[in-house]
Amino acid sequence: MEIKVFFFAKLREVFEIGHEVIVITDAENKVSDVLNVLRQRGDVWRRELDENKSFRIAVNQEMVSDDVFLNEADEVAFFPPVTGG
Amino acid sequence: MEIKVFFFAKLREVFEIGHEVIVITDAENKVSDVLNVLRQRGDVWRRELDENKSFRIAVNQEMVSDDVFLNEADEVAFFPPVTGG
Amino acid sequence: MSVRIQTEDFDVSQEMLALRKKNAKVGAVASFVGVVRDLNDGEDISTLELEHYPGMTERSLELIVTEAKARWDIYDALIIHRVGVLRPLDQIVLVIVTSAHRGESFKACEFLMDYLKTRAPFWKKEQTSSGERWVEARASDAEAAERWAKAQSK
Amino acid sequence: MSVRIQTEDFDVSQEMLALRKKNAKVGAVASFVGVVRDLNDGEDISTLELEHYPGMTERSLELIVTEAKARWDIYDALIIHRVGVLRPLDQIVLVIVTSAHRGESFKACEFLMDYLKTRAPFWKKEQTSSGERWVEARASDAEAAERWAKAQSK
Repeated sequence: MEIKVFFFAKLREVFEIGHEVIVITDAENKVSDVLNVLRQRGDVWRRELDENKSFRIAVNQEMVSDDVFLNEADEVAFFPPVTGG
Repeated sequence: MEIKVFFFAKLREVFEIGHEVIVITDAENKVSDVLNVLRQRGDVWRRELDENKSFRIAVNQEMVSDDVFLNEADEVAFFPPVTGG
Repeated sequence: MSVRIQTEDFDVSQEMLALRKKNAKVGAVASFVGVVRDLNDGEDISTLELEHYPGMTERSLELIVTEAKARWDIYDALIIHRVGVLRPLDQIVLVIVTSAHRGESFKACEFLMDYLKTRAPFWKKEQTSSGERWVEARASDAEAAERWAKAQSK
Repeated sequence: MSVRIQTEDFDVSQEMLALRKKNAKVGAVASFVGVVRDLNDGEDISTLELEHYPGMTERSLELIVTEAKARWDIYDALIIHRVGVLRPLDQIVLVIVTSAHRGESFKACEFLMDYLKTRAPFWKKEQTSSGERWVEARASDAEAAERWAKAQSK
């Protein structure tokens, strides 16, 4: 299924992309599966999305953990801890 | 000695006076002595300045208790608990 | 001047700007405005008259500001309190506190209001539909001030 | 509308008046303004760029306002957050809360700021004399938000 993926702030800059569509199989239906696809690109992807990095995940504009299930056309975003205000 | 006495808010209204000079002897040199002079007037004075009433006392513009000593020309004020803000 | 007693209204934005202009290190501006309500203790309010003790008012407020500055790492504080006759929706009091980070300005601002409510010599008289009455001090205000005496400064 | 994301500046007095006008029962108006400082972590700041996640930003702020209204007896709340390029002394964020008595508006206002700081998707990038850098999240902000999760509502 197709998942819309967004990157913000430092992740957007380092990955040099703000938005893309990732295709995962129906068996791969968790945020962690999307993360695996991205990490397999190696280099900055593996580094910035490492488990020890404190990035945040939002699914359909709500912050979640990486074991959340996904549905077709869901919107997944990866970004650093927020610093507004 | 002469003591300048001020009344504010409800006390000023009930006593129908905002400011007067009270003369006390040098032996009578506490706020409580001024209070006694006022209470001896009876009526509203005795009622409003009764020990059980929650009026406040300031000497030279600082809130104090009634056992504070006074000096010539001190400014003593009696008023209800404050309600600004 | 950190303390003003006046009959005229005040403009919050203007006062904030004046306070901030002095210092480009300010990152946080906490403020409080007290407003005349059209209803108090179940009675309709038509006007509110504010009496104060000239001289002692300024002194007590300056002492309170000094105490806030000693307790918290703040840059500046302003208190404006109106006196005279006010009407529902009118602004009564303004407190502004500036600091580098928000925690300090929030705490100092609430502290200033709680102490003002119990220590500054102002008295309110309300005109209601059933006549006039002096506003009674609230036990909750004494308790709010009491907290700070007990609390650690931070 | 209780939440606005905009590039333009805001006027605190105007926003307060708009919020209060709706309700003559308002007795207390607590507010907070966040300001760009000319120095952060020892570096001179020339500009600050604010990025956000359109859609999620509004949603998360509205959720925070809803939570504040459920926790405290407040009348209304407003959050304005600017995005884009800002400079030292510029206003970044405004939170205003109205209530009958001051305790509720103070608490709700600080709560809104603490939650905004940890839950709303904004990111700051600073231009300093030694180049640009993304601002790092502060542990103290996470702790400030944590307090409210533990605290009783009043």
